[in-house]
This record gives sequence, structure tokens and C-alpha cells, in this order.
Amino acid sequence: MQYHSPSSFNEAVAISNSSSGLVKYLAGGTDVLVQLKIGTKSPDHLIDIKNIPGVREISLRDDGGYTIGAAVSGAQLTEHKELSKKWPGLVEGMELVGSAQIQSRATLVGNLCNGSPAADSVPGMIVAGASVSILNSSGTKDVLVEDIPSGPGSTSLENGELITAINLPKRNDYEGDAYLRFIPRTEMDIAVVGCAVNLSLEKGVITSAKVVLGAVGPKVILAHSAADCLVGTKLDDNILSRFSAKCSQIAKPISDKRGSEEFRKDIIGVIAQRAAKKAYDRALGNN
Amino acid sequence: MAVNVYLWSSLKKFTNDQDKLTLEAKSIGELLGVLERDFPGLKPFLDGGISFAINGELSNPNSNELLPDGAEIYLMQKLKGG
Amino acid sequence: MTKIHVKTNINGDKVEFLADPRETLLDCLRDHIGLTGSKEGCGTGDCGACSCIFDGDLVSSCLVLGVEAEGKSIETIEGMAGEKELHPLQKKFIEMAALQCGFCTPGILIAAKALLDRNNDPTESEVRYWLAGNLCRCTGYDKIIKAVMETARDIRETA
Amino acid sequence: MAKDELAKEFKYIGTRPDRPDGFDKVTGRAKYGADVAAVGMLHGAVLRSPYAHARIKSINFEKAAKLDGVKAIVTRDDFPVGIDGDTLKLLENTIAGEFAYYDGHAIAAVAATSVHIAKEAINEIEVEYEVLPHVIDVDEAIKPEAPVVRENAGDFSVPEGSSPNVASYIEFGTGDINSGFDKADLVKSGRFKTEAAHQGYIEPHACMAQLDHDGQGEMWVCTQGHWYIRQMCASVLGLEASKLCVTPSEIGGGFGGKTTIFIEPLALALSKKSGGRPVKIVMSRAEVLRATGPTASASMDVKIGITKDGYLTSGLVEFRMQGGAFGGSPVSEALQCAFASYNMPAVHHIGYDILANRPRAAAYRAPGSPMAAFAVESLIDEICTDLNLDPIDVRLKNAVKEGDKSSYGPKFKKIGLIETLEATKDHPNYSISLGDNQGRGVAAGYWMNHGGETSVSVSLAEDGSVNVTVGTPDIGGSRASIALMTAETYGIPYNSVRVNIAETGALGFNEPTHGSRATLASGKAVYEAANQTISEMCKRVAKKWQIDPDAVFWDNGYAKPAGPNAGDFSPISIKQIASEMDQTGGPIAGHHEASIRGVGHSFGVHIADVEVDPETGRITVLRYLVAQDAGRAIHPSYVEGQFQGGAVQGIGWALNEEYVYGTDGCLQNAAFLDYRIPVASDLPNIDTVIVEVPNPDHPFGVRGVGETGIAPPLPALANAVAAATNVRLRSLPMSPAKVLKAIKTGSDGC
Repeated sequence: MQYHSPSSFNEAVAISNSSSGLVKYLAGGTDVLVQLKIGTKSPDHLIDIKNIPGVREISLRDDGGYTIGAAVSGAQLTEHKELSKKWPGLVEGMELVGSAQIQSRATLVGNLCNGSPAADSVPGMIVAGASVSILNSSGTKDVLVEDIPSGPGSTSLENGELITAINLPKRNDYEGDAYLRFIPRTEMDIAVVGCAVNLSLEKGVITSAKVVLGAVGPKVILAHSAADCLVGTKLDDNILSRFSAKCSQIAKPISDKRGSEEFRKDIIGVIAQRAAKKAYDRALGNN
Repeated sequence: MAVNVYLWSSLKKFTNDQDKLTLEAKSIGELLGVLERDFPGLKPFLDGGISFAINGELSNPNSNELLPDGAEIYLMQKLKGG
Repeated sequence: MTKIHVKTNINGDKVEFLADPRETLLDCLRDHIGLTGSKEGCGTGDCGACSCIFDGDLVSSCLVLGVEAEGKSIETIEGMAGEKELHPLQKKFIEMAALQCGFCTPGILIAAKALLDRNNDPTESEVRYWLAGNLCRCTGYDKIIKAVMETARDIRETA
Repeated sequence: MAKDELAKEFKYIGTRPDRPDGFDKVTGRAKYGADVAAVGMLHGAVLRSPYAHARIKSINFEKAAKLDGVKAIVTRDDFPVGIDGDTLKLLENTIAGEFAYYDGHAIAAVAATSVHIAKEAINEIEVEYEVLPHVIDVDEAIKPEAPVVRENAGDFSVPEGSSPNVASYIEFGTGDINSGFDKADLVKSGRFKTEAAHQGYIEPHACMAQLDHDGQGEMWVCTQGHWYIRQMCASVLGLEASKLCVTPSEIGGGFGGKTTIFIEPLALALSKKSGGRPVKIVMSRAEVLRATGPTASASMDVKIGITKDGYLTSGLVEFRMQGGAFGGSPVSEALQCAFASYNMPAVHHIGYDILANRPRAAAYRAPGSPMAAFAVESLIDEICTDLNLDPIDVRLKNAVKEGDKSSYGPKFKKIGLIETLEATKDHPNYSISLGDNQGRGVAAGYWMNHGGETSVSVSLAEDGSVNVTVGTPDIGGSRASIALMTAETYGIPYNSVRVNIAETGALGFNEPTHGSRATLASGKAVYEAANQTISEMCKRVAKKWQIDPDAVFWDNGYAKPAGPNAGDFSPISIKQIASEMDQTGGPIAGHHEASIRGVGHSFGVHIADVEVDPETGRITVLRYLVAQDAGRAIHPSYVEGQFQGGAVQGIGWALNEEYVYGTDGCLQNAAFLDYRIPVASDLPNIDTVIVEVPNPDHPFGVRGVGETGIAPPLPALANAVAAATNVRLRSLPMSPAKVLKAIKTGSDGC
């Protein structure tokens, strides 16, 4: 295995394109190093992007949105007060990844590129309408986060393509998001199910809703029809139970060591309902 | 000197269906010898490692230990500990 | 495999070593530098026994490559005590019997120090969640949590 | 000094000084299994079976051997033949012969100049397997048509016509159970199941070994008992035991799992084959979970009769326990613990030790007792609910006391179950009011404790300080407790005692630190050895004073004349005696070797409060109380630590820990990520009450405290969940999915 530590994104992509064998980018490393340890995906070339200038920065763009560098850690997100206030759901999703030790290293981009349907930060990014900036040999492009996951452990990224940053749109008043997951312990588990909800309100009535379900399909599920049943409502109990049932119905989980199909279908509704309530409360208070 | 030996009932098949034996033995070693001589079917059990309770006190076997007259002796499988 | 020359700073000392790029920072600390206080309980970031401070951040050193240490500054359990006396957390752990086998202790002390350095008035719940990445199988955590809480109180009182 | 004089008032015992090894352990200086290296050292790695059951048709390691840096490869062919009995089972488990019996079973091992090369070499070894049918579940394994794990595995005890996977059978009881059931107002029965749990020590197994062709060798190893390691390694390798010197490292937890061999003989064999170079093997966490430990899984039927005013009339248990491919589940211990807390007119016990394609079970804290407690204490709780009786009162009515015959035969001497029950009843936790979805559970637990083979020495340093040398590795503060007992015996300050853990050459045989025996047995032996040196000191002082040795007695660090008739002499301190040793007859040292007797049975009672999320099935432990009879708490902090640690291991076993196997019989959760031991945020404080009913047969009243605490949490939590949800879970773990299903359907299907 060869280790590279380029000082620019272009150099990183160039190294990737000129290397043979399995090439991996290294950001926080909390997945890549585990794969190295257990020997599942031993790369021939590892390209560490952490020494590229700006890669650990969170910046407020002129349009009011945020750009989050590819190597920004979970801890940095949590410590960023403005961002946490505007996108608490997105931040809490990332914050749920692993321990304090993991939080110092793990990144949104890494969590996304690992391709796990149970990735805690991905549903929050999708409901936020986040996009990623991708650099490849022919230039840069912007792609919605929801278009990146393509299946368990896989993404739509082509060989050599590098995500350089995550872009969050501007946050408006009376909007709120939340992410909740279910795990057997209180910490250190992979989500059995997860759900992110983002709501916009007008006079307490939901005008738009986005709902993403995690760990209940081969990749995250955009639950459009569940989101639709929230629009035009004030989230009363009737709506919530319809919403909950809809989410359970949309979920297409498998049975594995972390949970059975039946259990996942059961509790995704419960978790989604709780996430919706939390997002709604936040949207009400967010002005 | 007679002592009373209590065996777990799954061993009765080796002791003519008795789970209490009154045997003449002055020491644990002698007792083990008598058991093996009179009830050869017990040998694999005795060889497999056993613990004793002599008048309520649990211990590993010590062949030289003298037995009080009328002692109440339980033979059990050797205990494991964590 | 060609090894890479790494120059770094560990517990205030300049250190150089040759790392196989596959080696973790934990491997390098233990096998090349002789600092075996950081332990490997899992190698996959689940147990926290290898906790170190890496450029000011609490990390699992099993999830950092040795070559990433180039130009960085690292604190390990071996550097926690002062020249004359133990760190207050170390003293309190001994005093309150917050360790049994002691294997997870270095990682827990490093993690607890990282917490108290940023917040010397944590709630019990904050301490428990902060230390959730540090597994201990002996103590049931009770005395560990109490020792961290008491140390925090002592630090506040002397501050 | 007679022990009854000592038993009353203590100067050091019961205090909480800093442990002697504390400094080393908070500074990272303490050396554990993987923390050493030697000149010329090689690194070992082990090839393990990817199948649950397979015939090994061939092993080809030509390619692996050619890799640069590979120095030795061993397979079963490098081990002696002609071994049988238990030693053969040990060897078979160390390295597979014709068959691989479980996923993770060692097939071959490599020593190379680096870990990376050793691992590469492992991947280059070609093994041809013929996959065979496997069986994992205990109830499946006992069926007559189940795949046969090992041919002819049943021993002398197995009744004719039993399933081929029954390794041994046990049955005992007392009284007429049928008439007991007839006398009962309520007879209740149930089937209970527990999954295997791993000891979960944070330190993976590690050793560094060196073995020459002349059969002399050395080993550094993390173990609870290095004489066991020596004995087992010598027997599977055909070595002379005394030629192998085994030094214990500090040990990062064991809980019973580090009382046997796994990688140690492989390291020795690799060393020998590489010309005597030291070889270090360190297991990965996945190897630990796939190939070491765990405890047995169990399927248990219980039937209990009770009168309407709460007196137990009769009990019947049939336990089926799966202890892996070689047998050895703790079924006999489980049966002994099942009804041990109760004085019942009639009890009967039946047990089966069953084989399955799983790793060979190792001891785990109070082996067998937690499963037994889960079955029996859960059913008693169901009965209390049915009859509307207070669970502590029912246990008090039936609790065993001094003079009662135990459920497995022998009479109890002085025991403290009643005192322990009363302590829980009086504790504020028992009367705190509970909210919605909350419940409280009570359960008792028992462990018989253990003395065992023990050998220690004590020597006086020239300044009057004392060196104590024991053979029981310090896992949880035993250096401190032994130093306290030594200080107490001499009447010298705690800090004037240094406790060393010796290698195998320095003392006679010692059983491991297991069975709650280190403080009990080493403490008792050190007391005897110290008293030898005290007699010697009195003798030397008597010579100096020219009086009869009997006229000198020892008091609080001084030799004193026994009374006015002995003469008028100023007391002489241990310091002075020590400083004059070289002129009064040479070194003063004592030693004691014995199979330690006088163990004291230990009972514990726990109270758990939980809250259950009715929508997700998630259990939160709100508060937890452990009360246990310690006999005497030598160092109360470490006694509490044992209570708390045991309780939390039990909580983990009850809630989330389990072995998850695929249909292929392979372990799917061989990592701490998915083998879910409790983390700090899962738990409340663990409250403790140390009950002290001194063990009359120990000089300081010690009973042993390590084991009992793991048994009650399993039923206490199940009982609390039943109280919170009105649903009884009879199988563990009570994972959220299972609890939710039970809430929805009214039962967990067990």
C-alpha cells in the first residue's frame, strides 16, 4: 500500500488517475482503517486529503448557505454554533456517529462515501437538500447528496472522482429538521433504523416536508409519499399515526444481525413519528 | 471406621442403585480406593476430577486427609470457577 | 514495503520513526517508540483503549495511520503525569478504586482529561456519554464516573 | 496468635488504601500481555476455519513458506500423537486435526518477521475442506437426528439411547418431589433459554513464547493462572512441566476466560520450529470472539411448587447446556446453584452437557449460576405475582441458613442470605415509587466459592518491611487486599508490604485467580506463612532474652514478653529484629502450601428498576442495587467494584449480549460493534450494600466476592421488565425486538 498526501484536490485526482489497483481517498479514516484492519478492502493506494488547504473549514457563502470542507469532523460541526442552530437535525445525525474519539475524525463526506444504508448523517443531508462538489479529471460538478448512494457499500461516484465539499442551502425562518435513530444501546451501535425529517411551516401549517429513512433498504429511502401526508397539516395525532404507518409501509428492510425485517418495519414508524414531532417543534421555534 | 458417602443419583447405576453408601475408610485416599474396588464403574467419574464436601466443607481431594467417624461426604464433579 | 520517515512530537519530545504505511499510529507508538501504555482492545475504534490526543483532538489511535503523525503533536498516557506528581485524574482514579484490571484505564484517563480540559463542570450524563467510546468490563463504570465527577469538582474548587 | 483474637478488631482490614500497582496502571507503565518484545522476536498469526464443521482434507503451505520473512509454519502434524482424554480435547481445540469443529477453529499458525508478513502467509495457506453439517442451537443439538458434532463423545454417565451430542449426564436430588408438588397450592413450570455470552475482557489474549529443541522454554502471557498454562502447554506439547517457565503479565480482565490455553502452545511450537526464536502472538478481537470463551447457552425447564402462604414445597429442574464442540458446559454447577438459596423439602436436578459446533466453552464468572438463577428466580417471581406475595418475603421465608442441608447435599455452615435479604428490604431503593412503564425486579444468586491449590511465600527485608510472593495474578486489586491482610497479621503499616506475583519457578503450584479464590486462598496462605515468620521472630527474641519462646508473643509489630512471669523486657520491633537477622540466624522467611479449605458460600440479592419503551421495546435501567455477603470486606472499594462489575456483566447478558450465527453456522457479530457489552451511558450508578457475615473458617472472615454478582441481574431484570410491561420474557437477551414482540403478542415464544 502506498500513502499519498497531496496538497491540492487536483493533485489528489491526478494521483488517483495515474495509480493502478484499488485507490481510496482518506479523510477521517474511521471506516477505511477498519477495513484495513479486518482486511476486507485493502487499497493499493491511499490518498490522504487532510493536508489540502481549506479542507477542514466551514464557510458561510454569500447566498446564505454553508460549504463544509471534505475533512471537517463531526466535532467541528457540533462546535459550530450557527450551523448547529440552523441545521440541528443534520448536525445531530453526524454527532451520533461513534464515540467522542470517532467524532474527532469522522466526516460527512466519509460517512456518505462509505455507502452504508445505515449512515447516520446521510438522511439529514438529503432532507436538507445538500449537494456535494465533485472533482474529476474533466472538472467539477455539483450533485445532490441523494444521488450519491447507489446500494449497500456503493456510490454513484466514478473511479477517481473526489468529493471536495458539501453545500448546504440557505436556511429560512420557520424551518426545522431532526434526525433520530434506533439502536439497542445508548451509543456505539449502528442504526437499526434512522429517519430524518425537514419541515417548512407557514403559520404553523406544514408547507413542505422531506423525509428520508435509513437502514430500511439497500440505500437510504426518500419517503415522498410519507412526506406528502404531512403537508398542509399541523401534525396532529391522526396525521402522525398515518405518517407512521406510511413510513412502515415504505420501508423495505432486510433481516440481519442488527434487526429483523419485522422489527425494523415496526419501529421505523415510531422513530419517524418522533423525528417529525421534533422537526415540527424546531420549525415553530425557528424564527 | 465407617463414613457415609452420598453420590449423585446419576451414579447409582454403578453402585447397585444406592445413592448413599456406608463404607469403612480412614482417609480420603482409602475411601477412593474402596469406591474404585467395590464399584469399578465409578472409575471414570473419580478420574474425571472431583470435589468433596466433608461435613459441609467443600474441598479438593486430599488422599491423606483423615476422616472423622461417621463423616458425611458428598462427591461432586470438580467445580469450575470464573 | 517501503517505509516512510515520520517526524513528530510525542508528549513534548521530538520523535522520528519509520512507518510501514499500513501501520496505525497505535502500532507505531507501541512497536516503534516503545510507548505501550496505549492499548489495543479491538483495533476497530469500538473500545477506546488506544485513546490519544492528536493535535488537540481525542482520537482512537488505532484509527489513525502512523504516517499521518508527520508534523503533528501527540499526547499519550505516558505524558499525562507532571514531573512531580500525577494528574488529578490519575490520583483520583487510584484513590477511588476506579480501575480493576487497569487495561482500559489509560484510554479512559486520556478521554476524561480531554473532556475536563474543555468542560470542567460536566453533568454525570455528559461524562457517561463522553466515555461511551471507552469500554470497561471490570468496574461497571460506577467508580470511573464518580472519579471523573470528583476530579472535575476538585479542579473547579482549586481554579 | 489464635484467629478468634484477630477476628474482632482490625487496624488495616476494612480500610481503603491506594492499591500498590495503582501508579503503574494509571501511567501506562504496567506491562500486559502484548506489551513486551524480545531480541529476534517473530510475530505469529493463526489460520482459522471459515466453516462451522468440516473435514480437513489437506493443508498446503508451500506458497506461504516461500514468502520472504516466514520462519515457521505449524499444523497439527507438529504436535504429539497418542494423547487422549481431556488433554486430547485441549489439543484438538488448540489446533484442529482431522476436523474443524467451529467457525474460528485454529488450523495452522505462522511465525514471520512482521505481523503483516505473518498475515499474508496465512492467506497463502491452501486448505481443502469438506464441509459437514453443523448444529448451533442447544435444543436442536439434543435431537436424535441432529448432525453429530463428534463421534462417540458421550462419557460414562450418558444414559443409553441419548442423542449422540450428549457429552455427559447428571442427576441428583433429595426428598420426594411428587409428594412435594401434591402439597403445593400452586405448581408452576416454564422453559427458559439463555444465549452464550463472552467474558468480554478488553485485553485480547497475548503471549510471547520461546522454546528450544532441548525442551526448555519460557513464556510471558496474560492469564489468570500461569501454572494452568504451564500444565496444559506441557501436556499438549509433551514437555516436562518444570522446564517451562511461565511468567504472568498484568492481565486485562479474564472473568474465567483466561484460565485455559488457546494460542500459547502454538507460540511455543512456532518458536521451536524457528530455531528457538521468541514468538509473540496477539489475538484480534474477532479471534477472541470466534475462538475463545464464551460461556454455555442453555435451555432449561423448571417446575416449582409453593403453598399459598409462600413456602416452597418442591422443585424440579432439567438443564440442557451447550458448551461447544468439546463439551464442558457448567451444567453441574448450574444445577448446584439452582435451588441453593432455598430450604426445600424436595428437589430434583437433571442436567445434560451438550455438544454443538461452537467454540469450546470456558469458565465465565460463577459458571452456570446466572443461567440457573434466570430460570429459577424468574419462575419464583412469576409465582409471587400470581399469589400476590412480596418477592423478598417469599425468599426470606425459604432462605437457607446455618445448619440447613443445601439443595445439592452438604450442610451449610454460617451463611448470610437472610441478612442480605433484610439489607435489600430495608434499602431505600426498595420503596422508591415507580412511574408508567416502569417496573422493579428482585432476584437472589449464589456461588459456592473456591479455595484450591495455593502456594505463597513471605520474607522479611532487612529494614523490617515485608515481601509477599503469591501465584494469583492481580485482576482487580488483590495485591491491595493481600497487603492489607499481611499488614494486619504483622501489625505493620500497609505501605511496608510489597506483594509480588511470581512466575511458575518461584512457588509451588497455584490454581488461577478464579472461583473468587485469590483473596480467600492466597490471603489464608499468606496468613499462615506470615505467622511462621512471626514464630521465628519470637524464637529469636526469646533467645536474646534467654526465656522460653512460648513466653514471647507478637503484638502489633512487636515481640513482647508474654506477661510479668516472662520477665521485664522492652518490646522489640520488627524493624530491629530484621536489622539483626544476619547475626541471629540468617534470613527470616515463611511459606505455605496447601489445598485451601474453609470456603464460605456467598449469596447476593439484587433489585433492578427499569423503564420499558412500549413502542420500541427498549429497556432503560433506572437504578440498580447489589447487596451481597462478603464475609469480610478486606478492601471495601474493590469489594464494591466486584459487585458492580459482576452486576453490569449480568446486565449486558440480560439485555443485549448474544452470539448471532448465520445459517452457515458462522459467527456474525465477532466485534465489539455488534457484540454489545454495556457502555457507560447505558447504565445508572450501581448501588452496593456490603453485608458482612464472617466466614468462620477464614482467619479474616473472607468468603470471596467475585462471582455471585453476575447471577441475579438476569432474573432481576426479567422480573423488572415483567412488572413494567405485564409480559414475561423467558429467553435472553431481552433485546428490543424481542421485548416489543412480547409486548405485542403477550409472550416471547419461549
